[in-house]
Amino acid sequence: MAMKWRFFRRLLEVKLTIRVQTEDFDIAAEVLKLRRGNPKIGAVACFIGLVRDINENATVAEMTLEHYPAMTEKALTDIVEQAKSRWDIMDVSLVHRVGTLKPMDQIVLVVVASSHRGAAFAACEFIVDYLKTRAPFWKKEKTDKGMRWVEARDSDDDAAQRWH
Amino acid sequence: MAMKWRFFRRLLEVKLTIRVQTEDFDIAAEVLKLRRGNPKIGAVACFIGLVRDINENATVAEMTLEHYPAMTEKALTDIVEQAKSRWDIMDVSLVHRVGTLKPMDQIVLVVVASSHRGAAFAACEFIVDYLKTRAPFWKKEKTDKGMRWVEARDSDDDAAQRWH
Amino acid sequence: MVNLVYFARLRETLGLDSEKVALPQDVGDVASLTQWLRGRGKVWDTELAPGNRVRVAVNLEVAEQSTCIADGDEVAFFPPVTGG
Amino acid sequence: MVNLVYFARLRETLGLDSEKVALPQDVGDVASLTQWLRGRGKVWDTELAPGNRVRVAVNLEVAEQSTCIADGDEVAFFPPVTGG
Repeated sequence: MAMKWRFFRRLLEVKLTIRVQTEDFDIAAEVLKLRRGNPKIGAVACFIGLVRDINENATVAEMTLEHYPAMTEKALTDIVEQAKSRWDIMDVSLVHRVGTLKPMDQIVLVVVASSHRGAAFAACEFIVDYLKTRAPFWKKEKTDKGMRWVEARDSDDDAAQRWH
Repeated sequence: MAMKWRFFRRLLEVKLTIRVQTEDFDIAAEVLKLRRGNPKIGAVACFIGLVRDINENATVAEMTLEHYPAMTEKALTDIVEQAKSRWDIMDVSLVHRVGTLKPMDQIVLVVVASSHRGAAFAACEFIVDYLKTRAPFWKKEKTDKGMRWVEARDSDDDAAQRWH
Repeated sequence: MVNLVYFARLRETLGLDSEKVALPQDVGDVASLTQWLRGRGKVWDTELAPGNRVRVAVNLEVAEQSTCIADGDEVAFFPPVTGG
Repeated sequence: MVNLVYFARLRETLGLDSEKVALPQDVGDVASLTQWLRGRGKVWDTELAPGNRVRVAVNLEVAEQSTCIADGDEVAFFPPVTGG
């Protein structure tokens, strides 16, 4: 899965960048791309998800992320459209890695820019919660107990539910 | 005010970095410093505050930030200690600039690392809300209508209040 | 013909990542398609059993048991997602 | 002696960033210190008036009107903060 896959889209006035890639990403470059030239942005909220070395009581040596490419664009765009309809946000950037990753590697980045911090924080957390329950990605871990697919956690569903 | 002022402190097991400086900061470097070598971190939430070119209906050409140095360390440490007592967070990094800044310049960075995203988001937003109402920083704007001190907004107090 | 795709644990246990099938007359929604696939027996019956939290998407949208399926659709079967 | 420090708009309008003062006998808390400083008249009276949302910190901690002030303390006067 050595693909690099990306698309850009304008949702009304929101600039949306979504990329799914095997390569690592540079937080500062992503934030800069988002906010460059826009002096209306007063707040940027970011989330970075990382591979931990322990999960569900097993030591994780590496993890492989698989996704459903055709559905990913649609799922992520829907999530961002929902965020956009709820909060006054300007730009969103979302980068998700696939392929094989090791502990401490970056998995996902969500960046939301807005005039004010309340909207930036809320939309960023909303997108991450929905991403974890709606976007078609799956993790498989190589642990000291063998290979295993990561099980979805009910706490993720609960986190997404609270936005209803 | 060409000072660069910093301190590091360990609050129980939380690693806390606080810097007040005239220089700009590099988000990626700050995040990397925070999480380097710690495979227990699964989530990093960040906030970046930026200078906007319009505030309260006036065009802002530049802004000057003043602070009360002796109190800043204490105020910021208190804020982070409170966050630490409420959420299971691992590391916090807080960089606040002082001196003269222009629209699109970075003002403040708050980075919170945790095992899980809920704690990282909540603590990051809590710290930003409290920073805005408790830390002794003041902004003076040079606008098309002249120089003026920025007035505190009630919405900031409201944002801080909801954490009670 | 309908395009069926399988992901993650389901892809591995079923030993298949996609297939094109002609639907029988009486298969018109997610529930009846699932029932029909379970009729293949063995891992199909086990993996697609109701207790197994299998998720279904029809034409890239998350579907319910009652979601209709027609010729030309793409139907995906997968476990609850675990990205992010 | 007590160290008084002023910030932001207050520093500018009062024309002073710090001063050391000997407190009169009857000045023992934030309220009486403020009252005493207002007695200097002019901008002091205007700037430190109750409607003006002046914040006070004693020894680097946000203080109330009733917070005690003793010899050797540092008392800061400033407008509501606007950082971040």
